[in-house]
Parts: sequence; structure tokens; C-alpha cells
Amino acid sequence: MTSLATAPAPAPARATRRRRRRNLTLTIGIVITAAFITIALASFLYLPHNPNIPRIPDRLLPAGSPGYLLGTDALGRDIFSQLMVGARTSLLVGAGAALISLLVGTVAGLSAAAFGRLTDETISRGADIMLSIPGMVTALVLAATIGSGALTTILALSAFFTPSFTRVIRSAALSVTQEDFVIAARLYGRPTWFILLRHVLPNVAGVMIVQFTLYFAAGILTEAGLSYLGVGVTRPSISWGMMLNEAQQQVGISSPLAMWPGLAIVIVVLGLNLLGDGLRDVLDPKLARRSS
Amino acid sequence: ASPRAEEGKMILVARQDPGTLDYTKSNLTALRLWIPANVVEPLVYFNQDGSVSPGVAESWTISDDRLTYTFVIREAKFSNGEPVTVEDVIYSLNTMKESPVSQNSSAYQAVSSIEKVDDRTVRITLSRPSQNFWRGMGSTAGLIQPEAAAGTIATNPIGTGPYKLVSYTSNSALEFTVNENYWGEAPAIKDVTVRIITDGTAGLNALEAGEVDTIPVITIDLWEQLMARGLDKSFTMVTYPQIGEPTYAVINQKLDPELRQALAMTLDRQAYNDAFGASWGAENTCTFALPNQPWYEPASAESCPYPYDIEKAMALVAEKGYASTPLEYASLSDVPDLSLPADIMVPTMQAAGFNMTRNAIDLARYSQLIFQGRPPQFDVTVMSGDADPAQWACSDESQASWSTYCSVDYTQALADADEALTDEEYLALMKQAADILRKDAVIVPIIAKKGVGLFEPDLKGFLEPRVAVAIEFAPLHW
Amino acid sequence: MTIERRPLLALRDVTQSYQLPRTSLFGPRSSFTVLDGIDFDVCAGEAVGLVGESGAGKTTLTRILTGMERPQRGQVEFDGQDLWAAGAAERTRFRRSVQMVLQNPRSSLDPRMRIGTALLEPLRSLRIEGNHTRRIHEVLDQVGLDRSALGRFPHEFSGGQLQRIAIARALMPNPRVLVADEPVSALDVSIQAQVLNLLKDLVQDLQLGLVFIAHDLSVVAYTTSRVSVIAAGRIVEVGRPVELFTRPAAPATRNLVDAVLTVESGLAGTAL
Amino acid sequence: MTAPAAIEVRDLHVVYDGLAAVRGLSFTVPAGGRMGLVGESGSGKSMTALALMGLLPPGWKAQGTILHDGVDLITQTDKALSARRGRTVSMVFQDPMSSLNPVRRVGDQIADVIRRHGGVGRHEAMGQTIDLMMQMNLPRPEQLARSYPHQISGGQKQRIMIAMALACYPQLIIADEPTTALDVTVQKQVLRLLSAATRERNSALLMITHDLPVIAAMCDTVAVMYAGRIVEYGPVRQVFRNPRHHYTRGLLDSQPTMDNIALDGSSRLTSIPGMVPPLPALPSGCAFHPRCPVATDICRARMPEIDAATGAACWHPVAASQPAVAS
Amino acid sequence: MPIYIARKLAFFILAVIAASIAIFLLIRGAGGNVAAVVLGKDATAEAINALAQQYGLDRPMVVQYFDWIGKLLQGDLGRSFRTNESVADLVVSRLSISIPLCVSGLVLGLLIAIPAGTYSALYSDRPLGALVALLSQVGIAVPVFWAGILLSLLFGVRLGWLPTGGWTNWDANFWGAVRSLVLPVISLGLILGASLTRYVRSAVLDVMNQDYVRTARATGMTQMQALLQVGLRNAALPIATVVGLQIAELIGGTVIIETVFSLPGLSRMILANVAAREVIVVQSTVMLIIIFVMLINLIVDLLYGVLDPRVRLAR
Ligand SMILES: Nc1ncnc2c1ncn2[C@@H]1O[C@H](COP(=O)(O)OP(=O)(O)OP(=O)(O)O)[C@@H](O)[C@H]1O
Ligand SMILES: Nc1ncnc2c1ncn2[C@@H]1O[C@H](COP(=O)(O)OP(=O)(O)OP(=O)(O)O)[C@@H](O)[C@H]1O
Ligand SMILES: [Mg+2]
Ligand SMILES: [Mg+2]
Repeated sequence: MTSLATAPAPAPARATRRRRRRNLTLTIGIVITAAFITIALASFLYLPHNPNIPRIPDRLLPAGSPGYLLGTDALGRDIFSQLMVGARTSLLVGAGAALISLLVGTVAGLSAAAFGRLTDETISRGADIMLSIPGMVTALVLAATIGSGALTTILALSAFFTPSFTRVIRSAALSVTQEDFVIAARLYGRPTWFILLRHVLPNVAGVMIVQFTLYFAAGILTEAGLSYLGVGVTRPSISWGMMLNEAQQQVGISSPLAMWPGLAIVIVVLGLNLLGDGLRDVLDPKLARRSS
Repeated sequence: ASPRAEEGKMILVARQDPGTLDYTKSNLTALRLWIPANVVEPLVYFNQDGSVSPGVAESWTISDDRLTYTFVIREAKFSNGEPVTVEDVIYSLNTMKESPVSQNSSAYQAVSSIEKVDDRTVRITLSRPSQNFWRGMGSTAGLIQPEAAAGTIATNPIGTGPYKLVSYTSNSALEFTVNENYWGEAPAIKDVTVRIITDGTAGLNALEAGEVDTIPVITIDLWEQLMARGLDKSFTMVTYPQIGEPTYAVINQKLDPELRQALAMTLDRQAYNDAFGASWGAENTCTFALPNQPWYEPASAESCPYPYDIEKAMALVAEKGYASTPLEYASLSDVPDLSLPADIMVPTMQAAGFNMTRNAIDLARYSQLIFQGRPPQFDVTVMSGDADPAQWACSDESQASWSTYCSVDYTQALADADEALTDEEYLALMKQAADILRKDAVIVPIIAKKGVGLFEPDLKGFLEPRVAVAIEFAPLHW
Repeated sequence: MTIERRPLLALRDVTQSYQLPRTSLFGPRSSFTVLDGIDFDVCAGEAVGLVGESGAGKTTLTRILTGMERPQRGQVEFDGQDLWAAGAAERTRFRRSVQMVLQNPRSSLDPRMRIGTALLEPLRSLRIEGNHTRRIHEVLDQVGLDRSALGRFPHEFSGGQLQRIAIARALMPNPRVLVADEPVSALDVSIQAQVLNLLKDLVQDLQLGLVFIAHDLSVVAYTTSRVSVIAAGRIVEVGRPVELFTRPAAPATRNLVDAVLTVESGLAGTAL
Repeated sequence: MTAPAAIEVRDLHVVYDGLAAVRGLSFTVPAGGRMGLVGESGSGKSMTALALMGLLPPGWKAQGTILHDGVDLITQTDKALSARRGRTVSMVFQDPMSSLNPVRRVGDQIADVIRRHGGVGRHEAMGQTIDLMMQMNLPRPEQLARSYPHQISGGQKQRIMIAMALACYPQLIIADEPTTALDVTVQKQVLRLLSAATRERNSALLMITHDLPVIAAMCDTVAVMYAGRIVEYGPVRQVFRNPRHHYTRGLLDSQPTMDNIALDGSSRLTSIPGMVPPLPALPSGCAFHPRCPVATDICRARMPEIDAATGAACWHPVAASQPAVAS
Repeated sequence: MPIYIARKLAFFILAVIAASIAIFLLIRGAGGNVAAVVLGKDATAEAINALAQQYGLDRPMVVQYFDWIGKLLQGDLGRSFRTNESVADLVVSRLSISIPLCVSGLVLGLLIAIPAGTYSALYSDRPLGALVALLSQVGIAVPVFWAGILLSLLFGVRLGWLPTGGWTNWDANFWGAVRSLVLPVISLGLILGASLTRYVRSAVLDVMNQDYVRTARATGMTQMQALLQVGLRNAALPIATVVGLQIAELIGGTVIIETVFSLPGLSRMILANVAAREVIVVQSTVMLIIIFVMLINLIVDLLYGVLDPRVRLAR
């Protein structure tokens, strides 16, 4: 009776094939994300050219021109260097917004799940209200209020990501608080805050990481939109959306200008989404089928 | 050929939405392109050749001392059918006199009275001779509207022009049709639509696709594209000075004059011009004018007190220790043409050693800084706009506003010019005034862009603007 | 055998009700009485069973028994003292002395906590001093688990093993009463017997008071020596298992007895 | 062999990407017969049932032969199978709470089945539905028929499920743990109903459960499954009174009975040590050998087949005379 | 059900009030002297103060808020500072673009998402199913404006089939108006469709894994019948909820798309008026949009009540 054979994994049979595909998803996601972060960080150490200094004689060079991997823009600035610095902005804004939302959303979500009906109702309904305010419009108004820039963008994005985080974390936490081990912990006298930190938080960490990754991606996407509209990041900072905004003035002359930043956005966002989905399969099997 | 030729119609493209049509309160080019001359007429028209033709005023007399102007008002009707009365004229002129737009009100600086003489005659008395006044009567300052319709001026301005406004849908279109009550010859084209297409490429596409007939004002950012697409060949391209916008750097007057001069030396006119890839349409200049103005001069060793010289600028920075002065370049984020100058200038200034940060700020915030009692935070900015040197004038620092040059000398010089009795005298005095401005490196001219328009080849008769920048529909015909 | 009974843990006339969600726009919210005048007790070394249909109020009763909920009326007495009137020290003693085993072994343990840590949790929480390692080894021996279990995570164990671990955790603070709410209903037949035997042994060896809940009368009857039948929030009958089986008095008891299927009756063709 | 069997399964395997949940199952349910499939969680009972219905989860494949109504179900197309499901073979699932369409009235759900296979009109189908519900001892059937699933109790829902399964007089009805999710007190009524109704229609019954007493009460023959295989197969009476496989024996011994109870605490249940092996880690040879008290080398090396004489797949069967349950 | 409706209505009203306060504070907090911006750069200080007084912008915030709300309740959305046009008129004229754009975008999105999502849920093992899933992943990663730029490059600049932007009024040229909406609607619909595909896919996957679908199959429905008769009806509930929530995002998408294609729609109007600090116009318009989104969500909730007997019959 003391023999402890290693035991049934929850769904042992669930398929090497599916696992393989899931691993592929995860791998691609990790590779793209890692490359993206590396590029963003590398941009602090090395840039082929200063992305803000115009070199008028070199303007509008095509990709592959000597010295300019992806060519230059209308002021002769190196596209590749701009993309590298743009990665920095995307990383900052995406991760920053997702991080703030994660922090606020976690506190709100856990409180809603743990501190009784009134708290829950207040927080949940508050989140519902915020969710029905169109985020882009809010961001526009906010940009006008505080002035545009990376920080404003982060704040605006956090404002409209937070309710989603709150909802997701709340429902994850709620299902954890109904588990017997939470009842057990309460039974032997652990206070609510301890249960939240020690039991609930680790068990919703998977959800949090997944949510973080997916909204990291959403943040990059929305930042690009705002910068494209001209209310996001402005020079000397550089963002891919801003590059597209500038490029659109040149589409009649040079359509590749509109290709590179767009491609960069698509690849990174795709990578992060794949990473998020992959992580969800690994960390959070219960949620794997639902995507939100 | 345009399908509209048969129907007697024409579609023009505008790049900017005017927002409001109240020309007494707004001086946006987007508005002044379409409403004056077509819908609302000034008292007189100044022609290309220097002659003056009648507008709302049928005839006029100017006293020899140039202090009394007597206008005989035409027996005409406004487009709403109401007759033009002397009261309407007096109301209109008084409104312009009070206009918040200094360009309008400044024409009236010397005016001491506007009186009715009889049912058809108005007399205006000046305290001193004024070139501005007389020119203003042929410009927006002289536009005549019916007092009764003043309430709806922002959406439906009424006038005596050859056309009347049918509808204005903001961000979409202005629709015009001929004014049956027009006093002059009926124009050839009956219906005119001005479609607002803010995206320049989209505008060119629409023209190329034959959806529209003309883009009378094409901004510099599209010139390269226009050439690349060969549109100058397939369409009639006109260039004319009136609509061109000179671009100038504005350096905060509070800065040390030598610092200002060093900054001015970093302004690389040629690079700026080249950045548009269309050097045919713009000229480097250090004068404060459009090429149609007599005191205009292209950039040259003589005309530029502080030509581009980065080495010298660097030397000055090093010598005077300017690197320790924090400077701020306010780039207006919601005015698209203004980010390009910043893109070029800020790195250059930084390269010269200035401690320059670029600060994106929107127009509203910018205005806040100026009007709410707080001193402007900005130190350098770039503007483009009208070439009227009087607009900077500011007699003392309490009047400082955005892009003003507060200088007693300058104000005085302009006033002297204003009082000139002859054109020669006026020109000479204006040159002197411009010299003061130029030397002080507060408002530093960079380039003068031309007005460029593309017309469907069959559309003929384009006339250069007579009333400020207004594109006149009436002379156009298929 | 009827010496003076000194109950370790007892409920006296306990009533509990919950507010129901609104059913009409205006008008008062109705409430629903889950427990109604319950008397219930358990002595040291005694296994007491509680059976009843689903929704009869069994789980609610355990919540009151373990001090997680305060009843609206009636007393919870531990060692003769009213729990809700007692001081802090008394409450702490209660917390240490009354432990619980829950229904679902898999959800009873935090999947992200090693077994060793999970076992220490009650000691830490209840601030029990002493040689914790020795205590853990002692308890592991009692429930028949290997020491190698300590470093592992819950997912590495089977349901039966997890239920043992849950029992072990409940035993850590050296409790005097163990409340087990349907501890075997999620287990396989062959495993169920292991756990039932373990619980029986613990009562004997440690002189524990055991409150054992199930809706299967035969399981309860096997494990306990006294059974209370609860129906619609009231205790309708109390008795020795054999007696309840053979002479059920209350209709609710009869229903439960009727519901019991055995292989024997099935083979005899009398089951249905 | 007079009447054809309701279903005949030969060497059934249910596999997924190299994993086998069911490994070589053979059994026959005669027409009108009642067979029990018993085993612990994960032994492959549900997979067998779903294979018979042709409703395996995506990715799972059934191999072997399933003869029913003269055809091999394994070779049939989904369309052909659809025409059979609910008509010649039907199934009652474990959880009545989630097995009914929450947005459709229960009466309509029954009537749908009748209309789908009976080719009768709307009105007539409803009439038959009410009849059927009456036969299921459902109170006030007209009113109940208009209810939605969430408005009725679990026992009632399971009766509705049984009504749907029986609506077209199928030759075979498969019941996968039909009472595990129900309250103990309702279980017996539902079983009684299922028993009577299948008998009435002369439908064969394949009863799937982990509950030995339920098999004893309901079935004639029983197949005991362990890790995807049948370890013992025979008439219920014979298997339960005289189990020959050590696993069956162990299961019977783990069961609390009147005897244990009567002894009032002093008796002990015999339990099977260890636990059911997970699919990817099946032991070699006889899958039960790690838990078997009499396992030898041969058990570890070779997989035993069902022995015709003992009915058990065991190298060392329990001696014939040892009774498990006192009789 | 009455309780359900009452709760939802009460929440709706609460939400609208909360949103109105938030919007008011947000917009009034915006920097910039409203009057100064409105009057333009050559305005004199006296003119600015006069305008501020004329529009009551110098009164305390609370007074301004209640003034605004009071008028809003009477259906008066206020007037533009610059043109004195009534905001209601402005909005209505813009809606003739924004509503067709939004609605067709949504419809196109659903037309793409429902079949694609369903297919990839049912046949995730088939190459086409995997492809659909992949495409939807890629589609989610594509910024809507980039899709717009690319489409206009291809169909507008390169092929010249459709206008790259701009707007013709409906009454001026109906087909011209339709043509100018084609690319915007496609961009919006494709991107929305991609993300909805994911939701539909997971909703269908969820529902098709439910026991009751297995029951339907066990009683003789084919896979397709089960999908159509049981699956979609049940999947409709979560999908409706998601669509309700996506409306907010859809509106965000139209802001950008209207900019890409120079469509003078509602969102563009807001953008322009934010820049011009036309606070009344922005406040009222944003408020209208929010009320609209909340109304949609209210309708979805009530619809949920109708579609789902569990809610409907809960008295
Ligand atoms: N917090 C609560 N609020 C309202 N009703 C409750 C609450 N907790 C329990 N109930 C109700 O009280 C009744 C008794 O519940 P309890 O869980 O005690 O029953 P049980 O006997 O344990 O049933 P089961 O055998 O299903 O576990 C049930 O009808 C339940 O719905
Ligand atoms: N959808 C699935 N995917 C992968 N593996 C599965 C799936 N369904 C069941 N299995 C595995 O197949 C094996 C047999 O499962 P099955 O459901 O037939 O068991 P069972 O005997 O019905 O058990 P229970 O009594 O728990 O219902 C188990 O090991 C299970 O883990
Ligand atoms: Mg319970
Ligand atoms: Mg099963």
C-alpha cells in the first residue's frame, strides 16, 4: 500500500499529434517573441544608422541599397533602424499596458472573487461599464487630454484593457476559490489575504500569463492604430504605427514603405498570440478551448 | 473629357475641411479658397495687372490725401434675393473691423469713420493714409454680407457673388450653384462641387480616375508623387504664387539674439527643399514674401543674413556655451506639414550642439500656453502661412502671441509703409521693414512654395486668385 | 455500554437559513431554512454517520460543525463550551481540534503546492510548535504513505492516495474530531475500501471522533457505529446502522434503505 | 442460435494515435438480452459504448467487427449510422443534467426523435410523446412536455432520456452509468423503469456501470473490464457467486455488504492494493498483475485470453469452489 | 424574467450615468482653452473671453455638467462653437456613412466568421480547417488600417478598380457612395471576421463538445443536423455576447478606417473635434456612441433572456 507508482496525468491519451501541433505553436510563438525582444534590446546597443537623422541625398532608396538593408524613407532615414527602434516602443507600450492592466486587473479580479457579493458586483459591473466604452475613442480623448506620447498611450490602453483582465482573473479566481483546498485552508484558519496570495494567485498565474501575452499583442496593435492616427507616439520616438502614418503620405511614390512596419506588426502580434495560445494550452488546459 | 462637361458641372477637390464658413472669424485657407469671390464679394477687385475692377462697389473715389474713400454701392441683390443696402455694407465693414482675425481687422487700423452718405453711397474716413485699408477692400476685409443673414454665416454665408452655397457637409463636400441674382455675367459652369478629400493620394487618384475635374491647390507633399505619376503631363498644371505658403522658423524672441542667430544658421534651406523631392515648386528664400510680392527675393548671399552654416553654428555653440541652455522645439502634432520641418531641423540643431528637445504638442494645447497667461514654453517652432508681413507686428511684449515679432521699430516701419502714398514708396518702406525682421532672426524664412493646381485639360479659363487666395469658379469653362 | 456520554463536539438546536434571490420585483426576499433545529453530537473514539438525500443539508451541517459558519440559532459546543461565545484561545483550540476531509480528493490539495508543504500548512497556520518533520513522518505512517510523497505534487498521485494525503493533512494538528464529507464518493470501488478501512482504523487507534457523511447508507453503515438520518434540514432518525437497516422508522430512512442495492439482493432478484 | 444477436462485438479495439482505450473486446448481447459491462474508472467502458454507437470523440478509431441488425457498424458511413441511431440502437448517457438541449422543450426533444425515425406528423409525434412520458411514470406529462430541462429534476430528466432512447423500440439500448449522477433514492426507480421498459419492448440492454449491485439487479450476463480488456465474462450469477478472476474477486470483496454492517464496526473490507494503471503506462502481460496477489512471471510476460471453461482471462484463476459472496 | 429585465435596465441607466461623468471629466480635463482654439490663432483675447462667456464655459464644472445632461435628456445635444450647428444635425449627417460602414462591416465579419469558425471547429483535423484557423490568427494580427492601406494600394492604386478614399454623398451619386464604402467595409469586415472566427470557433467547439449534442447524435441526427439544429442555436448565445462586446471594438476600427479612406464619418468627426476642442460636440457624440454600445449590449442581454429559457423562465 506504500507503493507510489507515478500516476495518471489528467488526460494521458490526449494525443501526441495535438501536442505536437501545440508545441509547434508554442515554439513559433517563443521564437518570434524572443527575436522581437532581442531586436528591441539590441537597438539600445547597436543601430545601423541613427533613425532620426535625415540624409536627404539618400531619400527613398529601395530595399537592399548599400548600407540600407530595407532602404530609406522620404527623408533618407534608414528603415531598418527605425524598425528596430519601433520594436522598442512596441515592447514598451505593449508590455507596459499589459503589465499595468495585469496589476490592476489582478487586484480588482481577486478582490471581486474574494471579498463578497457587494465588492464583486461593484467591480464586475464597473468592468462591464468600462468594456462598453469604445477603447479607441477613449484613447483619442485621453491623448488629447494628457497629450500624446508613449506614456499616454500606455495609460489609455491600460484603461481599456483592465476590465478584460479583471473579468478573466475574477472568473479564474472564482473557480479556484470554490476548490476544496481553499475551503481546507480557510478551515485551518488561513486569512483571506493569505489564501489569495498563496493559493489563488499561483493557480491563476497561468491565466494571468496568457492574458498578459495576448494583451501585450493587443497593446502593440492598438498603439500602432493610435500612432497611425497621429495621437500616439511622435518623433523622436519611433513606432511602427507612426512609420505607417508617415509612409501613407508616400504610398503614391513608394509602396514598400508601407510594407515593412505593417509586416513587423503582423509578425510580432502573430508571434505573441501564438505564444499566448500555446501557453494557454500548457498552463491552463481548462481554458484551452475557450479563447477570449 | 469629363462627363461633367456636358452637364455644365465641375468637381473640385479640397484637401482640408474648413469646419466653419464664418470668414469673419476664421482665416483658414480651407475656407478662404472657396467662399470669397465665389459667394461673397469684396467691394473691389485688384486685378493681376494692377488695375482695380468694381465688386460690390460700382465705383469709388479716393481723395487726394488718401484719407477719404467714397464707395457707390451697386444696385444688386444678394443670392437670397434681398437687395444690397448701404446698411449691409456698413455692417459688413464694421464686422470686419471687429474681426478676431487680425488680418481682417488690421486693414481698419487707420479707419476713423464709416458713414452712410445716401442710399447708395458709403464714405470711409481714415486718420492717416493706409495701404492696408485699400488693399483690404479688395481682400477678405472688404467682403460684403447681408446683416439679416449674419446668424447663419458659419454654415451658409450669403453674398453677391456669381455662385451661392447649396450645402456644406463638413468633411465631405461644399456644393455651389449659380446665383440667379448675380449682377454680372452668368458663369459658364452652373453647378460646382468642392469635394473634401483629406488624403492627398486619394485626391490624385480621384483626379486620375476622372472622378473629379481639378485639384486647384496641391500641397507640396504631393508634388513628388504627382511627377512620378506623370500627372503634370496628362493634366494641365498651373503654378501661381498666391496660394503658396512660405515656411518660416519662429524662434522665441526671448532667447538671446546671438543664440537665435546661431539657431538660424542651422536651417538648411536646400535640404528642406530637397526633402520634398520637388525642387521645381519651391524656392529657398530669406525674405518674407511670396514671389508675387515685390519685396520678394530668392535666397542669396546678399538677402540672407544668416545662411546655413553648421560649422559656424557649432563654433558659436562651443564658444558661447549654448549647449547648457535647454531649448524646446514645439512641433505641432496635429498639423501634418509641420512634422517634416521638425524631422529635419531638430536633428540638425542637435548635431550643431544645441540642447534641443522636441516636444509634440497639439494646436489646442499650444494655444492654451499662449492665451492662458502662461508664457510660451516653446522656443522654436515652424509655421507656414500667409505672406503678410504685417501679421507679426506687435508693438510691445504684452501683445506677444504666437509667432509675433514684438518690436517697436518693426511696427513703426510697417506703419510708415502703410501710410505710403505711392506704390514705389510703399515697396521701399516694406523692404526696410522686412530687413529689420530678417536681421533679428525671430521669424526666419526658409522656403516659398508655389501654388500648384492640376486641371482636366478641357477645363479652361483658370484665373490667378484676386481676393486673397480664392479660386474663382466663374472664369472656368469647358 | 451506556456510560455517561460526554460529547466532544455537539450541535444543540441549530437552525440555519439562507436568503433566496428575489423572485418578484417588489416584495420581500424569501429565505430558505436549510437546517431546522438540529441536535447532533460526536464523542471521542466514536464514528458517527450522517446520511440523507442530496440537498438535505449535510454539507451545511459540516460547515457549522467546523465553525466555518455561524448558525442563526442554537449552539455549537466543543468540549462543553459554546464555540461562538468562547474567547480567542478557545477558538484556536477548536480550530486545531476539529479538522475536515472533503469530498473531492483532487481539488482538496493545491495543485501547485508540494505534498510536504501542504501537510505543514495547518501547523503553520495554527501556529503549532514542535518537531514538524517528526509529526509529518508519524502521520504519513498512520495513513500508510511513503515519505517519498513529500516532495511531489498532487497530480502525481491517484485519487485514493490523494484522499489519504488529505486525511493526513487533517491529522497533522492532532485533531480530536475529524469531519469527512463524502470522502469516498469520488473514488473507485477498489480504492474506496482502502479509505474506509483507514478511517475506521484511525478512530480506533487515535480515539478520534469521526463524523462521516455519505448518501450511500451501506457505506456509512460499514464505517460508523451510529447514524443520523437527515431529511429537509431535520434529523429524522438516529440509530445503530443495523437497526436502521432492519427497522427503518422514518419515511426518509426507509427511502434510503430501499435505495441500497447489494449484489446479494440483485442476484436474488429482489433488488428492484 | 435461433434469434440473431442484438449486437455482436468481435475483437474491438478503440485507438487514438497509438493509444488503445479498448483492446480486443468480444461479446454478444442476444436479442432481448441484458448484459452488464462493469469496471473501474478509465477501464474503457464508455469508449466501448461510443464505439458501438459510432460516436467516438474526434481522432478515435474503432477497429474490429460490430455486427448489428445484419451489418458491420464499423464499415458504415456516418449517414447510414445516423439512420440507425435512435432507431435500432440507442443510448442513455450518464449525466442527464447536461444531456438534454437546454434551449428546447423536453417534449419536443422526444417528439423530434419520433418524427425523425417514425415519419409521423408533428401532432401524432406529440401524442406518442405524451404516451411515452406516461409510460415513464412522469407526472402530468402534458405540462411536463412543455418544460425546459432546467425546470425539471434530475430523475425526471433521466426518464426523459430513457423515453427518447426507447421511443423507436430499438433492438439494443446502451445505458452508460444511467444513475451515477442521480440521487441515491431516485436511482432505484430509474433502474426499475429502465428494466421494465426494455423488457416490455423486448429491447436488449447493454448496461454500463462501475456498480456491481446494479449489474446484479439488472443483467443476465456480465463482462468485467480492466484496462481496456474483458477479464471475466459469463452469466451474472456465475461470475458474482463464483468469480474466477482475482480482480472480480477483489471488486466483490471491496463492496460493503449486510455482513460487514451487521458486525457493527469490527469487520474490515478487503481492498485491492494499488490503482488502475493509466493508458500510456499499461503493464506488460496481464494488466492486473501489479495488483494481483498471485501474480507470477507468466502474468508479467504474457497476456491471458478468456478461458472458455472459467470465463476468466487469468493464468491462475481463483479455485472454482471458493465462494466470494456468502450464499 | 421581469426581475432580469429590471436588473438589466437599472444597470443600463447606472452605466450611462457613470459613463457620462467619466466622459465629461475626461473631455473637460483636456488641456487647451476651448475658446482660443475655436477662434484660431489670430483671435484677440477679448474675443476669446467673450466666446467663453457666451457658451458658459466659465461656469463651475458641476453646473456645466448638469446643464449638459439636462439638455441631453431633453434631446438637445448642444451646438458647435465654430459653426453653431446643432450637434444632432452634425451627427445625423455623419451617420449616413458610419452606420452603413459599421453595419456592413459587422455583417461581412459575421458572414465570414460564422461559416469559417464553424468549419474550423468541426474539421480542425483537416488541412482546410487548420488553414482557416491559421488565417484567422494572421487576420487578428493584421492592423485594420494596414489592411486598408494594402487594399487601397492594390485595388485603388495598382488596379484602379475602386476609389482609394474620399466620399461621394448618397444622393449625389448612390453607386459612387457604395463604391467608396467597398474597400473600407472589406477591411473592417475581414479583420473583424478574423477575430470573430476565433470566437465562433471556440463557441461551436464548446457547444459541439456538450453532452446534449452527443445526445442529438445518438438519437439519429447527422453531424450537420446536430450542428444546425442544436449546435448553432446554443452557440448563438455566447456569440451574441461576444458580438455585443465587439461593437465597441468595431467602432474603434471605424475611427481608423474612416481615416484611412478619408470618409467623413462620425468617428472622423470626433477626431477632428477633439483636436479643435469642440467639447460639446465631442462630449455629446462620444456619449451617443457609448449609449449606443450599451444599448446594443442591453439588447444582447435581453435577447439572451429570450433565447435562453434558463434566464427567461427564471421568473
Ligand atoms: N450559501 C447558500 N445559499 C443558499 N442556499 C444554500 C447555500 N448553501 C446551501 N444551500 C442550499 O441548502 C440546501 C442544503 O445544501 P447542502 O449542500 O448542505 O446539502 P447536502 O446534503 O450536502 O447535499 P449533497 O448531497 O448534494 O452534497 C440545498 O438545497 C442548497 O441548495
Ligand atoms: N476524449 C478523450 N481523449 C483522450 N483520452 C480519452 C478520451 N476519453 C477517454 N479517454 C481515455 O480513454 C480511457 C477509457 O475511457 P472511458 O471513458 O471509456 O472509461 P470509463 O470506463 O467509461 O470510465 P468512467 O467510469 O470514468 O466513465 C481512459 O483512460 C480515458 O482517460
Ligand atoms: Mg454536500
Ligand atoms: Mg464512462
